[in-house]
Amino acid sequence: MEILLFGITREIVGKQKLPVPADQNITTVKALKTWLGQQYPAMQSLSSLLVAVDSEYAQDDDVLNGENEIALIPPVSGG
Amino acid sequence: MEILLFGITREIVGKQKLPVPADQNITTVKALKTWLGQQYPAMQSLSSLLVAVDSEYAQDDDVLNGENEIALIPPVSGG
Amino acid sequence: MMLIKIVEHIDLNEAYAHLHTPEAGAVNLFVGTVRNHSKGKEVMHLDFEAYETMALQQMQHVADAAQQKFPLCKLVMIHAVGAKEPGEPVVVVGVSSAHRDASFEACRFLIDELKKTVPIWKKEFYEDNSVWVNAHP
Amino acid sequence: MMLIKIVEHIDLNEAYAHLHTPEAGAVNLFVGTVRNHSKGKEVMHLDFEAYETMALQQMQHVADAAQQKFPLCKLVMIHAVGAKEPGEPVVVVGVSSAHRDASFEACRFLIDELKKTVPIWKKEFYEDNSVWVNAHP
Repeated sequence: MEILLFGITREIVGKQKLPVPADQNITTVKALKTWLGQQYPAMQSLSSLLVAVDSEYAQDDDVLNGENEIALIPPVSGG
Repeated sequence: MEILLFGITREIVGKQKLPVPADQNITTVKALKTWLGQQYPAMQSLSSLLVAVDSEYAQDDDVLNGENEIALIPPVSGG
Repeated sequence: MMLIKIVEHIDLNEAYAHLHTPEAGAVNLFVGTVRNHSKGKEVMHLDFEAYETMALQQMQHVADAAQQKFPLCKLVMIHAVGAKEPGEPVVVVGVSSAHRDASFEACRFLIDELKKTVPIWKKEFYEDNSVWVNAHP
Repeated sequence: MMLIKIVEHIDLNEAYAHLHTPEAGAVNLFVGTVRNHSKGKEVMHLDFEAYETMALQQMQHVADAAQQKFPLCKLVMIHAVGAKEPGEPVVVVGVSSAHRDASFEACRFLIDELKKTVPIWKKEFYEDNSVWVNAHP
């Protein structure tokens, strides 16, 4: 599984795509956020951190799999 | 004294400027309106009829004299 | 700061160019255009007539009031006169401001007040007759 | 009916041309521009980044919601990405409608919702540092 990164999350991680090791056994949005917070403590200080699955905002309980496009959405500031 | 006419008042009177005969002794906005209503009954059917003196809306009691620019303002519909 | 005028033809770019300033974060523009229908009848064309000196003075009053009421950077009010076809712009009002709240509220204020007080008259021409808009109850 | 896109440079004329229709009597356009000051600091330039596929999809959701809520003729949402200087437009949203009430309300709705949900990020560059806007509490 690979996570698309944008804005400040791209800078925190230092690349545009973050591979999630299969042995982490991450299957939900919530589990992904917990793992990210451990790997990259700077993510915990953001105002918010959402996850998008196939271009739609996902809920904590939503299931993740390798077939969808998954992205981190830090606080938006367009407009 | 001469009154500038616009829009439907110009069409009712049939000209762009209406001379007010001096012998009518019209000295206020109210007197002007009364005289106009008698001369041109069609003016009485308008939604409103205001008088402007030197490009500002005038009140019924305001005094008119030949030194100011006087105009009839039928209901506006710009914008 | 303020661009206020009466013209034959509206130029949206002129309006936007006037409002443009690096101090502003928000620009709101309202354009009033000729509708092809009015009260169920097809409008062939329209004619706008202004009492120009008074219209400019009243537009200035509206602009001054907006300037007092809202924190604005720049302001524009342009009204067209003469013959107009359906679709053509007849008025553009707009403002620029630091934030968007003021831009929406001030722009709305400008067009609402313009419609109430500025001596400009619209005649609509239908297939079989013509009417001075608002003239009668 | 709807023009929704992400571009390098905003073209106001394209937005207005899209909204133009003889059915409409009112056009409202909001342009968001780069301010030269933010929280008391001078902004040298900005950089806008979009998650483009998602941003377009979320803009479409906002447009659909506006279309449901208000009686609109046409609608436009254009956001710019890349490096921007103070004064440059970064977003334009707008609608045309029969009457002005709907045009103001719908245009306001478009920009408010866009700012809440569309995945686009702004980085402000000051003389001595840079900040992703809104990122931290």
